[in-house]
Amino acid sequence: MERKVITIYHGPQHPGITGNMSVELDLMGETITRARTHVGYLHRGFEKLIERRTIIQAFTIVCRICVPEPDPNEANFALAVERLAGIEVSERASYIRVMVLEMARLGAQLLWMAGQSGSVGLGTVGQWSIYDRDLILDLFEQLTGGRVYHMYIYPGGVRRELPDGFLERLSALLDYLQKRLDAYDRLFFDNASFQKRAIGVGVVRGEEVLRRGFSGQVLRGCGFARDLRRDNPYLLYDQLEFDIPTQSAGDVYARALVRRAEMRESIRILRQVIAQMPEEGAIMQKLPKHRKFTLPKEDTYVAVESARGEFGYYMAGDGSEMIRRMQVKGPSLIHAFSLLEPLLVGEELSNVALIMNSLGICPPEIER
Amino acid sequence: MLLLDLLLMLLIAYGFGFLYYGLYRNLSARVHGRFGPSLAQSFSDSIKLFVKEESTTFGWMFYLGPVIMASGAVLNVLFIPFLNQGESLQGLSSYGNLIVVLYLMVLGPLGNALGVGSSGNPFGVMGVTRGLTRLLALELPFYLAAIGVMIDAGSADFGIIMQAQSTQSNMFAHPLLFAAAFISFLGFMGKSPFDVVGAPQEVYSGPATEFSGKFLALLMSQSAMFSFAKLLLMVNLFWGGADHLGELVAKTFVLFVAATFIGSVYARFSTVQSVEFLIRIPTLLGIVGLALL
Amino acid sequence: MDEGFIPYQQSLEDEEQSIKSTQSVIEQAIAWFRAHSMFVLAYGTGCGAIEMPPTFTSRYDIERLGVVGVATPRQADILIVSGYCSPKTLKRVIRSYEQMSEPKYIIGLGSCTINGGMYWDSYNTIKKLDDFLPVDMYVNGCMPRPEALIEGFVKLQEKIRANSSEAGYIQYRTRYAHYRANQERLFGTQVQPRYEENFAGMNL
Amino acid sequence: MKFELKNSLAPLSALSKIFEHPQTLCYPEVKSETVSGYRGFHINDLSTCIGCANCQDVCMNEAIDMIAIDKDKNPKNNSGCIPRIDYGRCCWCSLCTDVCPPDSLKLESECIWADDDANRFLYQPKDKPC
Repeated sequence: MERKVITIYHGPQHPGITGNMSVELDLMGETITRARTHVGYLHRGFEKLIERRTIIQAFTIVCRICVPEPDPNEANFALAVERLAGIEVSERASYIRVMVLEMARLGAQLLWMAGQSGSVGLGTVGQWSIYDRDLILDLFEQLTGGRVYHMYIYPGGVRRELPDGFLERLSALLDYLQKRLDAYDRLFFDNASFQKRAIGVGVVRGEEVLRRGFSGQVLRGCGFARDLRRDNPYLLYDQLEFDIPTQSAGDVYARALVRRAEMRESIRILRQVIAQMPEEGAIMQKLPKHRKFTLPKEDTYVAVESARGEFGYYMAGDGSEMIRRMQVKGPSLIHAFSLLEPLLVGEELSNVALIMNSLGICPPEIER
Repeated sequence: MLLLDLLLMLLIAYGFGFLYYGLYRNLSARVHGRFGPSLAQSFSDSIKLFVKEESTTFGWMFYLGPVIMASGAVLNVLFIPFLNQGESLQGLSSYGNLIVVLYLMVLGPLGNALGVGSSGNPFGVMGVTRGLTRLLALELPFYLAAIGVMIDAGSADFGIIMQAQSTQSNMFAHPLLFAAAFISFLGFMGKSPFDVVGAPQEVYSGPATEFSGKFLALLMSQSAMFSFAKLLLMVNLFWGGADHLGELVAKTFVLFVAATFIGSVYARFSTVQSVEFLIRIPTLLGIVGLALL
Repeated sequence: MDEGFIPYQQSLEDEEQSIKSTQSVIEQAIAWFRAHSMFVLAYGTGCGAIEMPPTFTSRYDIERLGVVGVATPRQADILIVSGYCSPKTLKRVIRSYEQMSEPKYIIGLGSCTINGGMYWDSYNTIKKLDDFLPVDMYVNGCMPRPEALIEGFVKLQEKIRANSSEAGYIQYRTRYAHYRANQERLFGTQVQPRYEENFAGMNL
Repeated sequence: MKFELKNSLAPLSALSKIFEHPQTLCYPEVKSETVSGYRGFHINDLSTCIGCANCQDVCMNEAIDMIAIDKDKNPKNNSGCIPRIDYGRCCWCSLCTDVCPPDSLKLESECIWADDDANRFLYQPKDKPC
């Protein structure tokens, strides 16, 4: 008997999609026979806009490339400009940068937890974890003056001195979060109903992941301990102690467990940063004036480990005050096309949101 | 006199249904750590929906769906006695029995399937398919429990079933049957982990996807009344009914709070998983419970 | 020269008083219920989507005001356009708006909906949302804080209760030719069916 | 997968939350305390503004226009113009305040504004000394 195939669009306006994108699904009953990712809903032409702005002006726009976790973009941009222009950053500024990056990572993981639990209808976790993320954003507000877009990590250092008593407040928040993580374990990660949904779903095979350029939790969920903070250290990560958690199953649940362990590692790194932060030191290098700041005719590639995988910038200067070319490589592009499309085939419709969230697909960075 | 009684029953079911829905929103908000809306929020919602313009048309079959659902809920309320003694609030229970009520419980979802099918929305159809699949799995343990209760009381009549529990309620006399019925009751109430029908992350609002305005208000009213009917049914079958209105409110409230809290801490099963779960665990409990009778 | 935002709050309140006196009691009651029960379709067109979760969850809990999110346009009263729109998104936004039943309102979240925001010189975003759809309330900021979004809802409540003919959905019916012309200019030949057909039989 | 009773019952511990007081900030009734250094609306100290248009030059969104004012409050203001900000463009990056030579342009912590008319978002910074 021939069964009818219906085609539906999962998104862009859909509660189960991770942002403004859509997945075209061919369904036979509730089983997916073909999946195609559609993007283009968010394209703003960042890379072109950056070519029209001076270096200082372009700095404000890069954080908009990834909304849930803007700071890796700022760090990437600053690192690339510093490498091209030959600027050295003070140790204190580097520590502050590591602190900002790890706080942002923690916030992004909490936001991911809300999405992942929402995709299986466990709204309570999301209500709690978004609250806890807000506490991190409150600290960002005091430090940088911005809630979501911090525009804080700047070529040459960071823009503001730490407010009085900031490290104590951060330390208190870490104690609180440490306790909350146990509550999340009970309600979410160890919840039998979540395990029932997540184990054995969206399995990525171990052999292909390295060949196809996946990164982040997809790799670490398959048992590969790859992390740019360890493999290609930037800032001060080679002086800090942390583990790279891995799981071997490669399914949605393995990726969730990797993230659970990463949250604890972030707290561990932040505690070290608080202990080792130098008391004195400049936070900002002397930079040329706005229109005099030029880049030499060279190019470079820098990459940092974001909460979802490798985030890389290619940057080329041409001796002028503008950036000649900038290319952004986020983890979501590869995950949303070459991984998601084959992964969805054969799954049920119920698991689409589950798998998309576990891959950490973030549309704004797919299309810039 | 009977007419007045019936009207009163409907009014109580409607009022308490909405109050409980408001309480549900409030209590789950407390679990989330927030205040939640005011108790009267659902009333405001339904009044607003009743005065909203209606612009979609899919033919009269589409509009028939909510109407059949609402009539199913109304009949359900009328055939279940509110109190276990006295003359008032007995409704039509002397003309029907448990079997009629169990039959009427299926009417709503079937009517919904009729209406949603004519809208042609794939998500609506998918939601209805999920609903009917789940319904089949839900009914098996619930029927087992109901049969057990009927065998125990020797009758399908609500009055006799409640009389039989005057010394010890069925919940303690037959805990396995109660467990089976309670798990499928969670499913009937549309609570997690069995809320696969209208899962927003999967099929938008499921069967309600195409309904707006007055028909959405009708759907909301019927689901409020229907959940009160289900609470009543559980109280009558397993907790020996209620002597007066205060006891009724207390008993339904406890049951309702239990369902709300369980719903807010478990993840949603997929269709296959919930059918598998319902066929396996509560059905097994029901069969063992029947065997122990 | 007035400093800060032009102080017009007083004039708005006076106007509201005068409108209220012309409304009957039933109209006022209906407007009150509409203002206190708002079903929201939160379309995450851009960055603004990131501040929606805190607004709707336990930190700011907008459900206190009777605002609740729904999944489909059919059931929604309010459409939140959260940030810049590329033409491809705008098509879907217009489609969603036209599927909503009246009365319906739009909240434009963030500077991008007001005058282009950061992407004022981008080749792939629209600059003023008001050219294509009637926006009822703009919320200022890049990112707007959750408090700002709540402020937008509170002001929109006042506007709904005033029940004036300035409301966006009435504008969209009466000035449809204007909006349609702008849409056609942007989308070229790939336009959607005319909205007028939906309310052809209605009394305008 | 083996069934574990502990993992099925542990989630119920989350219900202890109902005994805690809700953590919500009730915004319209209760305003959260302002954070010093938050990047909100602009303020401009007219007694020190020199009308140099550095802020206009650095703004990548062209959100700042220099407009003429009737009576010049600062005798050193050679251009006779002061900045006006278009909040339909501004991204609150505070580059304009960084490049301000006399430090007259600042950001205050007030940042909430909603309006139904797009034309009202042209903002004349309040004259507040910083």
